[in-house]
Amino acid sequence: MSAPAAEKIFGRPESLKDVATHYCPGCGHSVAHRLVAECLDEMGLREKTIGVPPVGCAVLAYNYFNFDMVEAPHGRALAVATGIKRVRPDSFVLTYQGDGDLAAIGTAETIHAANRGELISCIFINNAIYGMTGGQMAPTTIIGEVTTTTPGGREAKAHGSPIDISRMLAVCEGAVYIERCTLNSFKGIKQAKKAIRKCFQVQVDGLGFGLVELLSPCPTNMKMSPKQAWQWIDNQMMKTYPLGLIKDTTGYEDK
Amino acid sequence: MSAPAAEKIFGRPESLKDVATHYCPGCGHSVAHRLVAECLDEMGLREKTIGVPPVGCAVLAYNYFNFDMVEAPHGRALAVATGIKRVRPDSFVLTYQGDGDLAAIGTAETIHAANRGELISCIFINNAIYGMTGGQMAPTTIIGEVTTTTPGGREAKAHGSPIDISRMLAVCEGAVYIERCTLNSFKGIKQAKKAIRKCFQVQVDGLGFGLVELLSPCPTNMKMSPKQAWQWIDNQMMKTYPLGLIKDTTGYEDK
Amino acid sequence: MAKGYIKIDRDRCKGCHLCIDVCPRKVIEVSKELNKTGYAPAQFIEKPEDGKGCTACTMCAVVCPDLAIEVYRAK
Amino acid sequence: MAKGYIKIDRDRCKGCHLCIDVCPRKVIEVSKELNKTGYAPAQFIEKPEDGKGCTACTMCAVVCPDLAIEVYRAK
Amino acid sequence: MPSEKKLMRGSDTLAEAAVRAGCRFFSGYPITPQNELPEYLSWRLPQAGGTFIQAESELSAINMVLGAAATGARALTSSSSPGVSLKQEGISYLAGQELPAVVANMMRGGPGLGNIAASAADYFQATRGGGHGDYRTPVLAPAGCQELAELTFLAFDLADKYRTPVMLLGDGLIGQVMEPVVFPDPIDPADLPPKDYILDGCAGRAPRAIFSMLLGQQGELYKHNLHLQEKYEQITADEQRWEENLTEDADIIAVAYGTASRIAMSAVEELRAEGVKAGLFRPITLWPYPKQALRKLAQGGVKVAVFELSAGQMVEDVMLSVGERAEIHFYGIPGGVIPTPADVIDFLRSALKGDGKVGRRVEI
Amino acid sequence: MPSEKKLMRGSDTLAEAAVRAGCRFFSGYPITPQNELPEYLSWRLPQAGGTFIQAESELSAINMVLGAAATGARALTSSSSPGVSLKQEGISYLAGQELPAVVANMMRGGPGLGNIAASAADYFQATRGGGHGDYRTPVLAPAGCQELAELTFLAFDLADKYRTPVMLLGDGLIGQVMEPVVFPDPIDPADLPPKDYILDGCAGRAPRAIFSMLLGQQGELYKHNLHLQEKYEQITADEQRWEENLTEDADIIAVAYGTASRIAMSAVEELRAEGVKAGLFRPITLWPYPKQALRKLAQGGVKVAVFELSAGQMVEDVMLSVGERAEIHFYGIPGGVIPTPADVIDFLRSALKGDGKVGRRVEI
Amino acid sequence: MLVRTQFAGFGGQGVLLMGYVLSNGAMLKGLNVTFFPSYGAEMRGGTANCMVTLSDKKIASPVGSQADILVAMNGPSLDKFEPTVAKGGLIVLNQSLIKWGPKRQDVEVFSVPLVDLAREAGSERAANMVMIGAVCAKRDLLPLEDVVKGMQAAMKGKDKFFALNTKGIQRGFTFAQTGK
Amino acid sequence: MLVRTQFAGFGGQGVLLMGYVLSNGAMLKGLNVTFFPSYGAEMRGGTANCMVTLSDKKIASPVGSQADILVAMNGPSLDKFEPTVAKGGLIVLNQSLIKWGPKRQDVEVFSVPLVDLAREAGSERAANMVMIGAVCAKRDLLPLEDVVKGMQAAMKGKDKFFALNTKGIQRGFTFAQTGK
Ligand SMILES: Cc1ncc(C[n+]2csc(CCOP(=O)(O)OP(=O)(O)O)c2C)c(N)n1
Ligand SMILES: Cc1ncc(C[n+]2csc(CCOP(=O)(O)OP(=O)(O)O)c2C)c(N)n1
Ligand code: SF4
Ligand code: SF4
Ligand code: SF4
Ligand code: SF4
Ligand code: SF4
Ligand code: SF4
Ligand SMILES: [Mg+2]
Ligand SMILES: [Mg+2]
Repeated sequence: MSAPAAEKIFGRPESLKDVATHYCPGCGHSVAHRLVAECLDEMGLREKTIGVPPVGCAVLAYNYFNFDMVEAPHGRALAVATGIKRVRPDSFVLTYQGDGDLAAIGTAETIHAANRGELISCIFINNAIYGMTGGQMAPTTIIGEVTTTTPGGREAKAHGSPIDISRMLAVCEGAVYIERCTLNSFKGIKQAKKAIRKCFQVQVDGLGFGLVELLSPCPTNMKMSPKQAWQWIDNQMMKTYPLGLIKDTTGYEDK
Repeated sequence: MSAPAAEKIFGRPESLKDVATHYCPGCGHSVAHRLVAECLDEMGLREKTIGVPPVGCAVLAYNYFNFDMVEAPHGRALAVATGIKRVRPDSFVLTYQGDGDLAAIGTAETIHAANRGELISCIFINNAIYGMTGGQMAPTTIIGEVTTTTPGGREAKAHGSPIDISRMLAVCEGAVYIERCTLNSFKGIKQAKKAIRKCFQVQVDGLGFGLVELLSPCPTNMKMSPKQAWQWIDNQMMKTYPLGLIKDTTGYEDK
Repeated sequence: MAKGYIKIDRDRCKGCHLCIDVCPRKVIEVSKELNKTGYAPAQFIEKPEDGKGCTACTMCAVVCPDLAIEVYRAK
Repeated sequence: MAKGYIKIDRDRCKGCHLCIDVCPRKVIEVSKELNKTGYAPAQFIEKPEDGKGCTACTMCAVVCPDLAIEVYRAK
Repeated sequence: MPSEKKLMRGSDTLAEAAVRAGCRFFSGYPITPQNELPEYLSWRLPQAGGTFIQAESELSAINMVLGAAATGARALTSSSSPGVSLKQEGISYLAGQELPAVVANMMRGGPGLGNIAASAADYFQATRGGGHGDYRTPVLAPAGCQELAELTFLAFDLADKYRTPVMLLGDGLIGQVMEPVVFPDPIDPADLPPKDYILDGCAGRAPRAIFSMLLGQQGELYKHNLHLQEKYEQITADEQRWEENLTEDADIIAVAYGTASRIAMSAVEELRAEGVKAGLFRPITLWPYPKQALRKLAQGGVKVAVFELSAGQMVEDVMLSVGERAEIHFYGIPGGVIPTPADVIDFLRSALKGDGKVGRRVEI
Repeated sequence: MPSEKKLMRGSDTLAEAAVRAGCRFFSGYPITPQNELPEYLSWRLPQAGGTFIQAESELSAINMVLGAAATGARALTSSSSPGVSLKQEGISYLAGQELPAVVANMMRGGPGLGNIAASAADYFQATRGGGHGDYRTPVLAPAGCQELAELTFLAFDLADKYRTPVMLLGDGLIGQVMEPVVFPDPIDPADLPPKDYILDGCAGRAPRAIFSMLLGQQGELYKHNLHLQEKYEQITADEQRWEENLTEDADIIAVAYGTASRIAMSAVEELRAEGVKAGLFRPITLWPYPKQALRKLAQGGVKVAVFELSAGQMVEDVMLSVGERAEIHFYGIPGGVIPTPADVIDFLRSALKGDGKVGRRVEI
Repeated sequence: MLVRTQFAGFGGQGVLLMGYVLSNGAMLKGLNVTFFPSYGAEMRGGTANCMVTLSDKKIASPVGSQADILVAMNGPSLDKFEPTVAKGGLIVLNQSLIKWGPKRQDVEVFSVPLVDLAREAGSERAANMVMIGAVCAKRDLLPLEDVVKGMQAAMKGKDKFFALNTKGIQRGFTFAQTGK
Repeated sequence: MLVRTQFAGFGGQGVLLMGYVLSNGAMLKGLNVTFFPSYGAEMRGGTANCMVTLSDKKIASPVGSQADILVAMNGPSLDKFEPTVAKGGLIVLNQSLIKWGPKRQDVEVFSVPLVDLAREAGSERAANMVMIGAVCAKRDLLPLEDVVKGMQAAMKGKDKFFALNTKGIQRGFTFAQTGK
């Protein structure tokens, strides 16, 4: 099927190694990885980047991303990243965190890094579940969602309500850009990439803390096909987590 | 100066032991203790109450309050209180926490207890400082405030901005009542008492998590006279932390 | 005659003097003698010069951090 | 003639079939043979029945989680 | 009436045994290899009228347990190595406040994130107190599901008896293996002896306070510590547990606990089949360590061969027990690799020969 | 050029020495009795072009240090007992990821909240790893401000040399006492040997990754652990430090470290003045423990008298060093009471007589 | 008597269930049994395995130096576990997926055309039941009725599968006993 | 020579500063010195104390079994520390606040009318300087100029107090040497 005079218009970004990942079929992590890599490539940041993947399904991200990385203990990504950025202010520092990591065990680290206005870009993969450990309730698990620790579905009274950490972070002065996007559609992915770029720009411009929340399918733990997982995000998850800009004090001209 | 036919109209509530406290002259903790005790008395809750003072200047509160209490490790008051309330849902459970405790080391515990909508009443003493350890910057320390770890005054860039944890908590579904009051005036103290009563009522009625934030003078660490400390709250602290109702989904008729 | 009076527990008082500031009738003053703990306590002026005296408004007691003040209303 | 075409890396493909769902031209299908890892990979339909074929819209590649698709535009 | 025999996974066994032992409160945070335990309790505890909370972190979990214990509930938390490290402050508080609780650690490979295979490298942490201050926690090390069920009951009993946190020390294998289990009779929490220190509201009595800060200038903390030490001496005197297998006539005695002891026992059996006089000493309480019992065996030229799923931690207790009374050899597998009986056979043979090929001789 | 002599508090000494040793990153959370240290660094580090961060917790602090260390900075965190318990997971990660850092613990009375007086009850935690997994950290125990200054330099050097977290173990007294100090020459971080593992962006080289998870089925974690153990053996062989005072002709040798050793030395001096042949053995590295050095002294009927500000922790290392070569006596003061030389004199006298009146005989 | 059986294959092949059925059957027959599954991240990448140990005496180690029987449901599993089989042991192969045989000469090899047999039993989804039947029959681990009892215990509450599964187990027994 | 001096009093009385001045003076004179203050929560409730140890040899313990000198700035401090003074030791009293004497008979007692002397020196705020001067003179701990040097080192940057403080120290010396 080779055509002599064809132009490759979609291929692998340099910031991503040419290896297979361990992610399950249809997993949003894989897509998010690519978007991050594409943005770094396009912005020429790869060689300045230090990434911090904490524990979660993406703990092995250092096997896939083609730049410097250090594993953080579960929940501590933003503390580790703070140490890095303060020592090397010229580096581009990003964390790549799951919802359990960022909004449960790491709540304090997340909020205080944002509150300090650390010049860090945070990619927040909200799949409403603890992926790596096998599908327990996450702080972001939505009401009614069945998980291995909410076998009857999450109930607000017994298990608490899904946490909207992005909106909480918006209260922090130091957080200047927060947007919620999704990875369950072509359009969503396109928009997610725009948001990631903008988030990175915020750090490059030294404005403050930036975060992009990505609604992300975890077909394995939802016990769904990838397609069903996409639909579930549309029909269920977005009700709890409406897409859109949550905070923007960057002063950038709209895009 | 004894007058035969005089009526005592202000005295010690039963929920407070008749002992001297270790608090410094003019300290807001002492006032807050009394308000809590008065409300418990008035609402007939003393014998059902279990209080949780974590580490901070009020760690010895069990020496002053006249009801059951358990010391919590620094920052963990709301986790300890959760354990108590879940085992004894008929008890009245309150935490009494400093700003360092509640909004720094205990951030995660605070947010998740609120988010779970635990039926707990939280008294939050915001004195913008770490009192017990000798005046280090607290998460709530305001911009420009001199502390032993911000000798040049707090700067947003280096130290982060003062955190408005009450507004963050308002994002949590489970938090149904949050109000900010102050202890630096007669009027303020009166209003604070009203808020505490309402907060307690929220628990009695099983509505969700309630919190009253009290701006509180720490003359010792501010290196001010009690009067100056009062003025400082008026002139400085309230700019960062405006008084008033922050969230109320109780549906109570106005008070 | 004064409508009320207060009792100050000298040895509970920590000398913060907030009561003195808030008293609308200015019927509280700083004692010249230190108390047991070494503070200069507040003391009630039973017979103020203007003859008006305490109204039992409780403001002093409400602001007193150390519960050193009891307020009585004359019947 | 088709404006473009795609290449699917059979062995990188994890058989999620999201590309098949999004392709507006329906020129991707499930392969009958499993790949090395045991998944049923997607495969490109070079010559679809309606004769229109791939437009190089990249939708399949954008949604592909495993970077198994490269898109080429005919020049 | 004991339950009927059921094939059960270790984690589920612990969970079910806890409920039957009267535990009515669990709080934990997911971590492999013990996730089945909270998953089981997430439906089982509510069924039994108890509370299951998935906490936002291990820190929160241990402190919820502290609160539950303060109100008198039998309370459990569970985790695996990194998560247990995070609980150390809380365990120290529980010890200082003299509150009973059971903490399960299904150890995995470390340090750091390590891996999720069975390991036993948290022995020091468990037996010496990874937290701060002079405290000790009884540590029970089951070697199989049936014993796990029984030791879970014991853990809650010891916790209440001595008002202390108790550790159940398992590992990835114990957590995951399935074996037939018969559970002891269930205990109704209402039938447990009342506790006179708990918080339940001060109606009709003076208020109580539970705390660990003792600032007094009269050495209050010192006195409290002497009290704790007396308690620990009592536990040391009364609560040592161990098992001896084929030790009477042994030329070499393997010392191992938990999963390692199972593997070692297979090795001992195979060696016996070949006529080698091997035996096994299996500590069940790691603290208090069955020091005298082991010492008694260390005589008459017997060799002591310590086998651990670690780089060498329990071996210190063996040295402190045996002293120079017998030759001590050590073989350890750190880092989440599960060895086979053949590895242990090689070790025991090498130790007997003294050729130093597998493991090493250790000396005080 | 060394500094001029200045009267300095221990906490300030550590802080100033760290800056002079090239430390450019500190993160910590307030806790008595070491608050002066972060307070000092809050102005001193920025002055030196470094970063001071008051973290939101000890957990965050140790992990900020992890990040700073990963980028190559000499990094310090400091706390006291409960706060150090919270750092245990992070320390285990640092060990697993082989990142250098210095962790200071100014121990206070425990367990739980305890009190803020000098104590030494975190010996086990420091020397055995309160965190999970098979790791060890070098532990340096200064006995005075001048030594504290020097050991702070050493701590950073050892950390870099062995790519390991190093603990500085002080206590409330060491942290608060003021003594004249002369600081060694300051080190410019730019002059330190380059580190080939750090993260500074992959321009012109392959990307690097720093991690501790080793899931591979080929025993990757096992191999990593063997590597770590080799390193620890190296440290054990090369880095033992101790001090002997009046031990040559001694009939009784006190063994004590840190603050306890100061008190013990006063006791020894007073006893010598009375003609009693007492001496002092003072371990400076608690891990690796100066085992052979102590053992060498344990002969000819000398008695070994262990004195600790705890209920008995280092005494295990003494037992493991001395074995049955000498009589070992122990006297411990747990819980934040500072004993006086007179207490130790009583103990040494009692141990000499063997009347068991103060302290107790311990035996393997 | 002490028999260790290693089951290995893809995640979707019901590998753990085979072990679980065998374990339950053995327990119900009064044997001692241990079942040790692979778990967690080990299972990512789609592989699964477990070791079942049966004995009439107390079982010391739930993991063995060697397996007496290896049940290999796919090629990679055969490659991985072939070396761990004891001399004279048995390797049972899923012939439908494994096209090449083991390299070992010192073991017995028994190939089972799983997919075909399962189809005969009613559905491809019964393949693992066919296999467990074949294995038990081949080495006389358990009589047919105990395997069926084990299956019923293992799948408690999923009664609707009992009939199909029983057929699968029977088909495996028949094949092992008759070679067809 | 090894002298341990215990300073004790209210928080506001400059107790720690006295010890710090003495320590600095001793160091500048070339002596070995340790200064151990009370700290943290111990200081709540308004009390403060510290122990200064001076020696021409290396100082072993910074805390002693006994104090050679006790400087008691108020009654409670005297009560608390009186028993810790060595036989034949010295107790220096702030006569302006302590109306009763120590119970001990085996120690020397030296009462200093601090407030009066400080006023004479220029201000009540120099009371602690008067005291340190008196103590140093009484037991010949340091010559006047070394105490002054110590004060200057201890109060580095606060030069405006030097003159008053020096006068205070001098006044203390004079009182100790002349009894008036
Ligand atoms: C201290 C600690 N606690 C728990 C774990 C186990 N653990 C690993 S990842 C994880 C949660 C993963 O969920 P999330 O952060 O949402 O990431 P995902 O896998 O869903 O992408 C947990 C609980 C751990 N490694 N360390
Ligand atoms: C784990 C731990 N870290 C630190 C401390 C020390 N500490 C005690 S109270 C406190 C902060 C007190 O500030 P806040 O909570 O605002 O209470 P306040 O004293 O101002 O009322 C700190 C840091 C501790 N006890 N435990
Ligand atoms: S478990 Fe979920 S989040 Fe993890 S790799 Fe699989 S699909 Fe992705
Ligand atoms: S230090 Fe501040 S908060 Fe603490 S008791 Fe004194 S005035 Fe109150
Ligand atoms: S307010 Fe109370 S404590 Fe303050 S001076 Fe008046 S009586 Fe004393
Ligand atoms: S009651 Fe009112 S008038 Fe009377 S003393 Fe108090 S403040 Fe003054
Ligand atoms: S989207 Fe990618 S991985 Fe999924 S089926 Fe298509 S080519 Fe395969
Ligand atoms: S590029 Fe567009 S048209 Fe072509 S295969 Fe992909 S989705 Fe279909
Ligand atoms: Mg997740
Ligand atoms: Mg505060």
